[in-house]
Amino acid sequence: MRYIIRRVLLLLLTGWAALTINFALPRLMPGSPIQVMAAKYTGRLTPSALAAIAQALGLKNKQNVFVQYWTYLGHTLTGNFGYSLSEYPTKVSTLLAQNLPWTLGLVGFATVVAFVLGTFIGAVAAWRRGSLFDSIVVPTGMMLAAMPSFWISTMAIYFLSYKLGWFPLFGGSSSGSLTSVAGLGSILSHAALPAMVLAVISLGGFMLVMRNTTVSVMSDDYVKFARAKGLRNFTVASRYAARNATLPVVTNFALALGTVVAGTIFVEYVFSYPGIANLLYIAVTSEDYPLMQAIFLVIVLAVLLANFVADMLYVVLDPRIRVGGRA
Amino acid sequence: MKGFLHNKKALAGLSIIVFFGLVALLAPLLDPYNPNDFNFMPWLGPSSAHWLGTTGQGQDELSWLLYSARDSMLIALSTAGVISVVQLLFGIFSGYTGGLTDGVLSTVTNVFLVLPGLPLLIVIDAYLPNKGTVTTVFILTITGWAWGARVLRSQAISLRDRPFMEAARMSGERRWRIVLFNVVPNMFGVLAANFFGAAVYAVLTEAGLLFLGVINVNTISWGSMLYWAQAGSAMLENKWLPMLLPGVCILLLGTGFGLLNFAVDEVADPRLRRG
Amino acid sequence: MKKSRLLAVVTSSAALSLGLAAGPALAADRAPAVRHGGILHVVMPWNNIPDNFNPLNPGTNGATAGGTGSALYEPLMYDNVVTGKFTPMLATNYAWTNGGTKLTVGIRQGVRWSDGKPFSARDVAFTFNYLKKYPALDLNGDWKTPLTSVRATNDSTVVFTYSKADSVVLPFIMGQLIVPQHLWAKLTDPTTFTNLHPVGTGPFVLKSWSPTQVAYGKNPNYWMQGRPYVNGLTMTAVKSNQTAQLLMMNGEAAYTYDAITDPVHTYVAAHPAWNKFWWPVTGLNVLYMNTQSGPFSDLTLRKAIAMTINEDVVAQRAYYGAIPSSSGVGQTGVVPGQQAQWVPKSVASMAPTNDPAGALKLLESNGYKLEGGSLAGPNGQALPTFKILVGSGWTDFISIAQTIGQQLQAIGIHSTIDQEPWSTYYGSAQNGQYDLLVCWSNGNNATPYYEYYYLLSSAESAKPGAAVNTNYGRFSNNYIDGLLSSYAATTKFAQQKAAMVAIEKTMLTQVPAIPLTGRPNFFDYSTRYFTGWPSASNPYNAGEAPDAFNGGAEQIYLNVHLK
Amino acid sequence: MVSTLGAPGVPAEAEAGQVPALEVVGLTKTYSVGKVGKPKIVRALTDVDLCVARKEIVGLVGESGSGKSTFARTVALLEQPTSGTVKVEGVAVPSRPGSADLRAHRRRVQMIFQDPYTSLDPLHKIRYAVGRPLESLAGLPRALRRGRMEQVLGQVGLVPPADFLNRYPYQLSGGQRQRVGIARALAAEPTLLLADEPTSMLDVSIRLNIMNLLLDLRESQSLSMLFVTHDLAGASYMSDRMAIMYAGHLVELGPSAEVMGQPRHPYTQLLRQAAPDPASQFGRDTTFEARGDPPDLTDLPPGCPFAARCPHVREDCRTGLPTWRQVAGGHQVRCVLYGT
Repeated sequence: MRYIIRRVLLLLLTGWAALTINFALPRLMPGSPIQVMAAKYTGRLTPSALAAIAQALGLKNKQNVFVQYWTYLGHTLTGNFGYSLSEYPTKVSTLLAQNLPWTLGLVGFATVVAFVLGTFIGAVAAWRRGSLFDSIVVPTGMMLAAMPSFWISTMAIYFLSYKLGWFPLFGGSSSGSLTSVAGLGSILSHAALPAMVLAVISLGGFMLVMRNTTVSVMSDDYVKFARAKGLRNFTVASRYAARNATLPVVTNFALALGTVVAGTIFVEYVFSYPGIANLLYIAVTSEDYPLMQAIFLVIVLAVLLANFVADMLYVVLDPRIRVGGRA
Repeated sequence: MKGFLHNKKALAGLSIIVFFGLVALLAPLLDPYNPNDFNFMPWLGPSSAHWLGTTGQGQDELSWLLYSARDSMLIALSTAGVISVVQLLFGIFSGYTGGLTDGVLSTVTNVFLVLPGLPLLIVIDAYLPNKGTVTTVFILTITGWAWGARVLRSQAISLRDRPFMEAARMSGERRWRIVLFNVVPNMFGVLAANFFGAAVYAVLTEAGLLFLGVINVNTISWGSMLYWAQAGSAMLENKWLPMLLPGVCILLLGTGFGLLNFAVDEVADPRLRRG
Repeated sequence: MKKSRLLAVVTSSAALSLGLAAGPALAADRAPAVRHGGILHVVMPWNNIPDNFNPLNPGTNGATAGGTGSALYEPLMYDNVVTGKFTPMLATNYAWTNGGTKLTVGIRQGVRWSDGKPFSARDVAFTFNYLKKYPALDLNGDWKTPLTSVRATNDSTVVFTYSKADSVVLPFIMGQLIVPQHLWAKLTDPTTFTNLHPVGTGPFVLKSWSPTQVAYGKNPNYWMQGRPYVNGLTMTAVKSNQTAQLLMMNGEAAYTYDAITDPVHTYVAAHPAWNKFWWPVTGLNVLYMNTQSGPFSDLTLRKAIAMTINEDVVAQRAYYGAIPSSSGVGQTGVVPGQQAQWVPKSVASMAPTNDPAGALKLLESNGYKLEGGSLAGPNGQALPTFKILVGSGWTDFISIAQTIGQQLQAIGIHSTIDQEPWSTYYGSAQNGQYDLLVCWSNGNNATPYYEYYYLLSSAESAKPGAAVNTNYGRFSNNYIDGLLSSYAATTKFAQQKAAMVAIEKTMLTQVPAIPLTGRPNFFDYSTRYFTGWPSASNPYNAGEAPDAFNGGAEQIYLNVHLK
Repeated sequence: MVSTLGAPGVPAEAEAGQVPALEVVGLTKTYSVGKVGKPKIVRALTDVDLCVARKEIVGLVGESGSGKSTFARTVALLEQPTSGTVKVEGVAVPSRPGSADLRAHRRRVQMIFQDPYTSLDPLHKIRYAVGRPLESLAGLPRALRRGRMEQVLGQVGLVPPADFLNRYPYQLSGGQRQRVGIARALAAEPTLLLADEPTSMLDVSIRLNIMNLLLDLRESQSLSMLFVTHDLAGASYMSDRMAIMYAGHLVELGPSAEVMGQPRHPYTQLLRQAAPDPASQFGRDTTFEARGDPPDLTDLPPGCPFAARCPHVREDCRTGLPTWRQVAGGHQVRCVLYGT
């Protein structure tokens, strides 16, 4: 119980700190969105147009920073993120609602595939330690983990989409209506390549972590004992070794979410995918504070919650923690 | 150390790093042209004068490719170095010292772990006025130190409770000397593994930032080569070499550092050691 | 904008009266057989298409969601900056009277809003008075000029009254998009109003919207008989330039506005018979130097730099020859399309040539010295390594900076490239925090007046430390200011030209800034399924973007038809 | 020095006016654990008095968690005492020692650690472990250090000493490592050695060797020693006097033969039953048959700490802590069963 309370407190503290950094960062950025806009229109907007835009965006009235902070906290808690500056006057919440499902689908699919495939391959490699299979898996995993996501995306588009024409070149779908059968097919065909790329680049990490934790677990006495007892290899592997090795992999997974987002930015950017990661890149480069803050917040909360769930999972799976605390 | 050299992964990783290290050192001698020379026709195909052809900017591709090893090695080693120092200090102050310091520092790590790194990088970069190597190392450090710091912290905590620390105190050792001669050397294995891990991170992330055009794309590097290939529509010009090769180099260098990371882990953790 | 402008009777311009006489410049009218039908696909590197079709809303996509200003709503007249012609749309004619303080505009009759309600001059007057009420909507700054009132005297006439004559407001008045009074009068907060069910006078009506695609169908009530020829229009947002380009190459879209890299060898080469581009130059890319303080306040150094830079090489590197350089007579800052009319032979003969050796001689005769590959100033101290400021991610500007940097080494000037995010870049430009700056010029128009005004006028400069509007080089010269005033003070072409010629000469002798290359509209099109596009030989518009809000793209929608 | 009843730790020699090697009076050590705002106090040591005379070996015996190691570590100043005084050769240790005080203290008091496998830094050679105290405590000039290192290694039976200087801990056996640990402690020539279960991690066959080595060193180096152990038989083999500790309290103190032959405190009797034959049994781990568990140190009852487990428990045991009672010459016990 003490452990759970400590975790909840930590969750709240980290959440608050992230919120505050989130608030401070854009305000530390140089320049203003108006200058971004002026630059974007490269002389095609007259100075009076810029002045009119600044007024409409509410960028002229400067509030006290503490008042802003207070308002920001209040708005964040109520989910009111205001208007996007780069897509004015679209509401930030509208943009989130439009873009979030795409990323969830893409990342969800890719991560589940990578997780299942990666842990399986990792476990087998650990079990057949030193075999040819293992000696292929480790360097391959290493290479996958060192794969620049933007590069593999670009190459995939060049060869598979552009040269061979197997996949669409860009975007989330080509049909206006997303609910029809054709729309669904279009969504799937558009998601296939970016999802595969994402899965491939996250596969390596899962493979290696699973392999190493399984190898460690297998040197533990109870696994040695189970093997000595003459239990069938498969039984030992699945019942004892794999189950105990999965725990650290799961917690790792929760923390790795933040890294997955980084990979997703590149993939969505290269594929022009209509997801939240690409939106974040756009928000950052166009200094769209409200949008940037909201997406940051969504990601931070997702990672925090995933960590919290993983911590709670630990409590359920590892009784030692319920008694004491972790060092 | 001996075990390390007998480790195949370590040898493979070391060979890759040494190879790129040599290319980096000898680049001025190996380069057929100055990579900053824009005076050739753009988008020439491979020929005897330009083995890999020219860029859309009129530079010799091969010269660029070779010279880029410098940037990546420099960024990888200096970032990994700075990150290691930060992590070490963190490990000592948070893990070894403990107490309130530990509480504060641990919270800081947790915050950095959940903040999305890449966007944070872009935002911080936008804030910094000078866009040099130092800036790049700085922002890579800010967003890259937290992972390994946790590992070093728990290593320091476990060291703190080892009896030889008390034996050292009984021998009349001063605190700083214990830290320097007992704590730090015993963290070295983890530190080395983290160092190589940070190098992989630095190589990949710097290339990614260059590809997005966020940091100075006039650097002669693989990431900027990809940036210019993309910006110059190499794909539509049917020039795939300038897209393929820099990526392969990044991949290889990353794999090299990754293998070293893995090997150090294996040597340092007896449970992962073979046989 | 404190400018004194005197009466300018624009109807005196031969070009304009021609445009009026011809009615809407519908070049395809002469085509023997025009096929109706088909859907025109437009693609743009937008992030999203906002679900908002508010033509008065500033937003950030150039004012409105895709197509709002070109498919749904119309201006009074379309101002073609390439030809200088006005194409009547909702207005049919205009006249300046009362010494240039009264503008009377005739409003087209028989026009209906797409909901069937009749359109009249009252809608026009309503729209302008609405802008007065909500300054945030006044994108053209119409009410920042000496405009005092806008009234509809009857259903077909609107009268604009000015407190003093101002000849240069006409393009802005004519370009204003008009909204229906019967719907907009009810709005409480038009600045955040999301116009989900747009009702306009334009050739199309909204059919469907998604964040990545909008579809438009024909407006059954459209006033121009038989137009548009096409049945509908789609606009697709694809996030990246490269994707837009790919779709154009594959013939999946027929119209985009995109600065394609090396268009001849990529886009055109894919299907030379169909894939075309027309990039009419309407502005400039300029190398700005801070003339207010620092080493560049010395004319000798500015001149030497201008002589050393080879603009032809710069244009080739940055734009692969798709955009003309500003070498030779282009150094006056007059864009190529205007040169025949505004640059006399006497100025053309002064056109400088690229001459690094001469530049070095000039420097040395003025006390500079080249020592060990580095240039030392008259005070004997070596010049510092200059930073060339560009925006990050703008590959053309970065290429320009690279090329200039390399060329300047010939006279011992060393430089690095300072690549900043957009806002920092623009902020530094405005605050004078740069050594050398590659940036655009402002004031694209049919005459060089606005170009010069924004580039050189003291009114657009500022004291050291203060931010300037558009005169990034901070050049300040009473002589130039006088010439600009004299241009506005007269309506006679000869006198206006004399003022421009004097400024052109000053550009060449004082080098307040160095024009590098033209800055065009990046109009790309495909003739695979559709024909009737604007081009250099048929410039019925200036190659505007689909999201332009001056009716430029509308001219395309009205003119293209199936092959 | 007052009467034996008032100061139970004082051996006969001290009464004769000789300054003891170690004199501890009223030593208490508490830790604060648990949540902020609601801390719990763990009483590891409660009011412990103990003296070790010159060249005397005192065995401190108790089960794990009884506070015996804490006592040694507090005397070594690895822990700060909460209250009480510690005097070494009659010199009181400052209550807030500075680093110079600490070094002066460690010059005289050294410690042998329990686990020879973790008490040597695996990355440093033996030379480092034995040499460092010579520099930082003894301040021996560099030229003399090597000779002293070899000398001290020879004293603990690591011969030839020169061979061992350049070895790493992993190249030594457990017994050899413990000898290095003893050499490290001896290097700065202390007068008092605190041996914290120095043999418990070693093979049974080696334990006796190490014990004999310590006994020899007492003679040759004129050392006083506190021998901390949970092994009654081992303690009686080693020590002149034995002190029995339970839950942070000393409960019985006397000459080894007395305590072994006639244990008085019920707890000592319990220990004694678990180790029947002292002659053959030292070295074997002894286990206790006890009714109940050792008390929770955060929640000590007001009376005798052993009351909960004591077969002879009486009503007055639970109300107040029994005073020390003299049962024979130098043999004292803290139990109500024995008359005042």
